[in-house]
Amino acid sequence: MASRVQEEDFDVGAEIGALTRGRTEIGGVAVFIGVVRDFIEDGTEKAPAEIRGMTLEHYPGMTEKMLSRIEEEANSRWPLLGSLIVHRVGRLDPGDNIVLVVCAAAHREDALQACSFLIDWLKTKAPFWKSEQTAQGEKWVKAKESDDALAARWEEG
Amino acid sequence: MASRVQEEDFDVGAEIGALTRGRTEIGGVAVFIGVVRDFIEDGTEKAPAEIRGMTLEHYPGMTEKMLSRIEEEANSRWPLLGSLIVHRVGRLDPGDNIVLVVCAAAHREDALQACSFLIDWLKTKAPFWKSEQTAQGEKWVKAKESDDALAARWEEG
Amino acid sequence: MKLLYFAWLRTRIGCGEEEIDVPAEVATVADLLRWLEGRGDGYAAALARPDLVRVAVNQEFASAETPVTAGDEVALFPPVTGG
Amino acid sequence: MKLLYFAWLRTRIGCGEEEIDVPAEVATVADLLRWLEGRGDGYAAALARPDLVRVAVNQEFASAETPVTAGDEVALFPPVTGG
Repeated sequence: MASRVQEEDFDVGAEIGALTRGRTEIGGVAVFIGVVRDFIEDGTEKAPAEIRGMTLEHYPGMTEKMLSRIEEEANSRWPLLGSLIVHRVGRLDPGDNIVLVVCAAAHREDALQACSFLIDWLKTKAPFWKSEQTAQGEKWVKAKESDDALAARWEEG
Repeated sequence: MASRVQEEDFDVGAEIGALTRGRTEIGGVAVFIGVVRDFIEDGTEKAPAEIRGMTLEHYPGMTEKMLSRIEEEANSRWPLLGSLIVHRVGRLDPGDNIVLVVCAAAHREDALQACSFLIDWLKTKAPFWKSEQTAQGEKWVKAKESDDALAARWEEG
Repeated sequence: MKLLYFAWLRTRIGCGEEEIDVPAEVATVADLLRWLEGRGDGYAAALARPDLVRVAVNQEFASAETPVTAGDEVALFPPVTGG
Repeated sequence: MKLLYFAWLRTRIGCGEEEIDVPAEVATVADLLRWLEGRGDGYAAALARPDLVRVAVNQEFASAETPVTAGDEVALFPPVTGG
């Protein structure tokens, strides 16, 4: 179990390898990689605006705490044999990696569900904010209701 | 869209990179890697038996056809911007990679769902058979009802 | 007819592939399985649990009623266990 | 009290972090937001849409009723958009 916030890019193959190497009790590894898209998909815009770059701000201290807590929650819900969250901050270009989530388990369904859960919760509970650079200038990204709906799937009760 | 059957190992990072590099319309990439576990989890066994290795047999010709068809089905159900299935055959050791599924989409939920669908269908519709080597000798793996149940989630009607 | 056997059907029958002249009265997958069972102990052992035998005709999953003809490629195998 | 502002709350208020002596009658998050709104145009603009303002007290998500005291770290920010 590990989570990191960093400016540098991450190497997906190396991160997965470090988590799984020599761990022969692992049967399945689920991975999600979030990437900077080059268009805004704001429901209110007529045509998608071209994104030239993005800046990710976060709340140092609270971010790390929330990532650990979300990861603990995933590990309490599914029998994971390994998990990792890496989230980048700072200036990013289209095509750049933003976030990496890796979950390893004996059974594929546990790994896949935990991975899906982690990215949904991270999107609504971890203090990161994106601002996008377009030809019209810089603009803070609005939170999406669809993200709340996806995260709510995992609420108990 | 691509699927391959091969004896050689695959490089997860390189495969993901080849699928996504320069594709700035991609927002999320979901990946599943199946790995050889070192114990048998046959519900009828008292204690898990140690697996020393595994041999994967397949039906050349039909396998490739089924993989393409499953991948086409995923692409028809979700708006994917890229997909890949790589399945190994032949002799494998504990910890070795068996299968790689990669799905890229503008939105994370499409990528994650398509990835989950592909691995579920592949497990029940693609002609591969595993035999496991243990101290007690070689034994063909039995199909799991739980795999049928997972695949059935995606049936329509 | 080209017959292919995989996994434990292959090991019980003792070969992976054979060309057989099948009698004219073998018109469906069900007919073929019945006829094969009579070909010897290996076949009988391999086909003893019909619920565990899957069939593909010309590389498409088939049912008991699927027709078979002389030029077909027919494969017999257990439920798949890849992935 | 240590106050932190993120994203557009930071840009509207014009700073990311400040130490403020808050009057004794400010006992909850709701009190604090009301009091901050009166501190100037930047604050009023930042806090004009209370439905878009989230608060954390000592790095834990807080509600309007959450108590605040002089030694606390209180952060104001919009709904999160990472991942």
